[in-house]
Amino acid sequence: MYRETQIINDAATLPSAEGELVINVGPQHPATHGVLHLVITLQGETIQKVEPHLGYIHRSIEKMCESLSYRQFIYVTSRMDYLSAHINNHGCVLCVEKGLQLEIPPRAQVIRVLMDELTRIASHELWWGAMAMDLGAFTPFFYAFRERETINDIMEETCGTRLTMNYMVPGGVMYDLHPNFQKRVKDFIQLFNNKIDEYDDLVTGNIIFQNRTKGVGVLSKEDAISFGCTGPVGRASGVHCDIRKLYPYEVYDNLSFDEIVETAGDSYARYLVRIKELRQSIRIIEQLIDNIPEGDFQAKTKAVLKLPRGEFYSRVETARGELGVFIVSEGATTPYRIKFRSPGFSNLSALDHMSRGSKIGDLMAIMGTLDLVIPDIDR
Amino acid sequence: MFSLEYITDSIQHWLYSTFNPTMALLLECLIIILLVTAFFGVLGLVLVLMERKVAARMQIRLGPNRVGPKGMLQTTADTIKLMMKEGLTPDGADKFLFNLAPFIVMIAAMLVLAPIAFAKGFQIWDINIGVLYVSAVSSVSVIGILMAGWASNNKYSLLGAMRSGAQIVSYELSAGLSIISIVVLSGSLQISEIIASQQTGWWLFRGHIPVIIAFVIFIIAVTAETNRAPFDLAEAESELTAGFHTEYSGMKFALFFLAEYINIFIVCAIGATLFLGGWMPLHIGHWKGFNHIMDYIPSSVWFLGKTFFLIFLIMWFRWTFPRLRVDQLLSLEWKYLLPISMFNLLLVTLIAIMGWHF
Amino acid sequence: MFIKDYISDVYNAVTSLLKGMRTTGGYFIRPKEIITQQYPDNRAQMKLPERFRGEVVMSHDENNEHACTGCTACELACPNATIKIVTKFDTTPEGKKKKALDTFVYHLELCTMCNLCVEACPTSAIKMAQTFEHSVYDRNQLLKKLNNPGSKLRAGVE
Amino acid sequence: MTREELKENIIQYRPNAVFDETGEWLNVFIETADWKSFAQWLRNDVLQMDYLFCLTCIDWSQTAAGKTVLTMVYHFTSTTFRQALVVKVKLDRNNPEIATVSDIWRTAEFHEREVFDLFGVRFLHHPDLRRLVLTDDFDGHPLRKDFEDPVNMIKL
Repeated sequence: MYRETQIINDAATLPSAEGELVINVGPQHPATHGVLHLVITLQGETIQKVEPHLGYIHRSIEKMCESLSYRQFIYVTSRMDYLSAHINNHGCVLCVEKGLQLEIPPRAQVIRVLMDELTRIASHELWWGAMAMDLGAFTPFFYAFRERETINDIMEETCGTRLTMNYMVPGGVMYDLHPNFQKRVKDFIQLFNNKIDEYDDLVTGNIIFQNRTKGVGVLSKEDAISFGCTGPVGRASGVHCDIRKLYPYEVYDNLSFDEIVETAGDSYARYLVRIKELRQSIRIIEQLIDNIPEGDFQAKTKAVLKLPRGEFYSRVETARGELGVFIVSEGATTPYRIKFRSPGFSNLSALDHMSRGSKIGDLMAIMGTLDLVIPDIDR
Repeated sequence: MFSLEYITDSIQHWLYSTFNPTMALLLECLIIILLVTAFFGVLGLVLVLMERKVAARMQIRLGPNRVGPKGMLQTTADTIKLMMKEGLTPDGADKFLFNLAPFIVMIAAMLVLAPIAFAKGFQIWDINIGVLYVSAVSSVSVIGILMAGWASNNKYSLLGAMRSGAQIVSYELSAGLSIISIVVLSGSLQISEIIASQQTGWWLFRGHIPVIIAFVIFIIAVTAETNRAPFDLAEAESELTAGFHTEYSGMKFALFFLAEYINIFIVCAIGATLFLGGWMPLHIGHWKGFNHIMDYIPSSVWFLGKTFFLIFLIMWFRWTFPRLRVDQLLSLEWKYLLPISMFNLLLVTLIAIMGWHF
Repeated sequence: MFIKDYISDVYNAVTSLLKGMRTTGGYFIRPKEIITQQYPDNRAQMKLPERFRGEVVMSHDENNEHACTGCTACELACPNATIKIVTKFDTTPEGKKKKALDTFVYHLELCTMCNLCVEACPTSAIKMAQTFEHSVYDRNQLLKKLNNPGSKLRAGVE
Repeated sequence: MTREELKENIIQYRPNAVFDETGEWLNVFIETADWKSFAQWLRNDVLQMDYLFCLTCIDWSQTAAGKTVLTMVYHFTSTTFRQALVVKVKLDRNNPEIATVSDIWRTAEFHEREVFDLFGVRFLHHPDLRRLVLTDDFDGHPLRKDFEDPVNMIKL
């Protein structure tokens, strides 16, 4: 088996036709935002083939979780998609709660949704800055970080950490909201509404940016479904795949917000979906911030959690798409098998299909708008 | 009116009266070489610092502020660091060309400095084909870039160099055409005469809209020619890591870096000379008093002020715009800039022939 | 018609570029909006929120007494084996032998600040401190003993 | 489409299908030999299961029931009917082989490579079956329950 794979591997990295050039993009490259390794075959500047090589930060989180208890494994999942750590944790606690058939207090549900949406904004902000940097504009990065810092400060005050919060616990959240939380979130909304128009001036309306992204990396609706593309990538191709709308969890079914769907399927559509989602997330936060119900922030749970024998699957919408948590329990205190269906993994698999025939510069635009987070892909 | 002319004249007078003519000429050359080299060093440091400060202000940061007062010595420290670094040469590289390339780029940048008038009567070589010389010599640097890209034996470098070649060759055209429109108006290729022709007003203001269009095209074209963002495809950090100078380190990298900034200075100086009147003070029609006050500002300040304004403009572009794609870069030149500047040249010629300018 | 489209294209392109330049230029002339924090200089004003998780510490009162009974709940809760509790047997005044804390070993280098140990502690003996400057030159310095030498269990804590 | 309709449709196509209805979604057990044709039917016929949202494998070797069993688990849903279906295929742990579905659902290409890498399941006719996350010369399949790596795995 090993010998066979070796031969295939060599054949894949050698130029197969006259005039082809094979370039390694990554694992250390300014545009891959992490340790993604792409082997691209070029004909001049035109891309013939993109072949992702994964595994540079594969930590086998699924294997690690098999030896951690149901309280402990949640913190590890923050390290998968570290930009939407809250939402990853949310998916896990939802799955554990499904197994335990726990009823979550309404206050905890609202807090969870608020945190999810703040995380989504923070994640999209970082994406916006990093994507603009991929396309050669450096300044948006700093503007994006200004708003993101505010969210991080809010998180720091309530959850204790800035990036990998581990704030969700089975049965609710770890602590109650900080007394300043509501005021600071309102301040943030005001700051954000003042600054969001700048984003449009600086990037969205920019003619160079539009030319760089329109018609680049087109993914048709059928292909998007077939490749399992979810989140903004799927929605930009016209697939209705927002888990918050399709399979509402927590309080999402009581909220009014729009599922942003574009039909073009190109990089610009993906960009627009995320920019519009920022405003929808703000809308959700505005609805909830004054209506946080009083009550417990955590349901009563046993000290040692044991899931009944069976299989449990929960789906949540992270900033990048659909995260599935699949727990197989044998009735012990640790999961027998756990599988994370991460959105980035499926989105990345469409990269080759999307970038064939485009230029190197387009590859950066496509990767930028796919919003890849490498630990999410490698797990 | 304060002028450097007296100083340069008196130095020349003293040299020729003390030594024999050959010796005096040699000494003059030596002084100029020293001056130019020192000027290069200082200019590089100042421009890099300026870029970092401008970028920082636009990006709501502070920028360098630790080394020296307000971070003034940051670039000096960086230069010392670069000088002390080991200059690596990759194993598969063509050693001779690899080491030669940064010097070619640097020498090309230095040569263009010759006909630029820094102040009234302060010019190294007032050659009678000054503008032609500038556009001819400035395109030599592309050879250095191609050489660097090829000799590095690195695919990123090669791609960057190829892009750079295509880019400089195409943008030379529209830069040249907009230079020609000023030549048509002033009727001379000599830098000093072009400046003298702007005695009554800068061409930018005298030449109606066509000259403004030519100015805009000139700025775009020279931004592309100096490989600056949004046309920095040859370096294209997020695509080609560092483009043609991926493999360079230490002082050889510093030479590329320095040459980039010197080139910016030169093209902006040319722009200031052609469109904004070089060292000529701002004169407005018949406002005698105003004109008189303007005359009191030294000519070197006028020249440097205009040049640095243009440099700021180019930096402003860099820190605002995303990068173009390589095919868009070429279609911008061939589909938009070149037709517009050709048509524009016709208009300018018409204005010049009919004498419609102010 | 073609000429009109061409000109409007150029016009729209230029205005979109100028809009972007207005944004960055606006920040250039408004240095008040600079958000840089000059970290080591602003240590005095910097105040971290009380929930910030910097490292696990054990609180001792003025009599050098802590509240840790050595029950190892934190050790069990920790996902990374960051905490190791060494217990000893004390003799109470009545002459009975009783398990007590000997050393609370804390590996800061393994800790992910997940707060599970603090949540698990039944006597609130440990808490999170707001320190964050943990870098040291030797990894061994990150191995900490949280209970002070000579400290003992506060009376009344079970 | 309700769960009952879904079940009826499957029974019509394959009367001897084995179901498990304890979980959230309908589970169907399929024989290895039938898998490919069943997958094609799922995708193209009445059910229109065009979205394969999760593909994984479970190693049952630590349970009493399945010393030599690996189970492939496919989670499907249809973007038209929105009814999820779980398909399970039992494999022989010592010689796990199954037909690929990467030609039907493109997302399976990567997911199957991952399963091949971490479980050692061979997908027949897969266009590019190589290790995905581990190096090509890696020995063993880490997500199998008997995988031991004394150097890198720390027992808590």
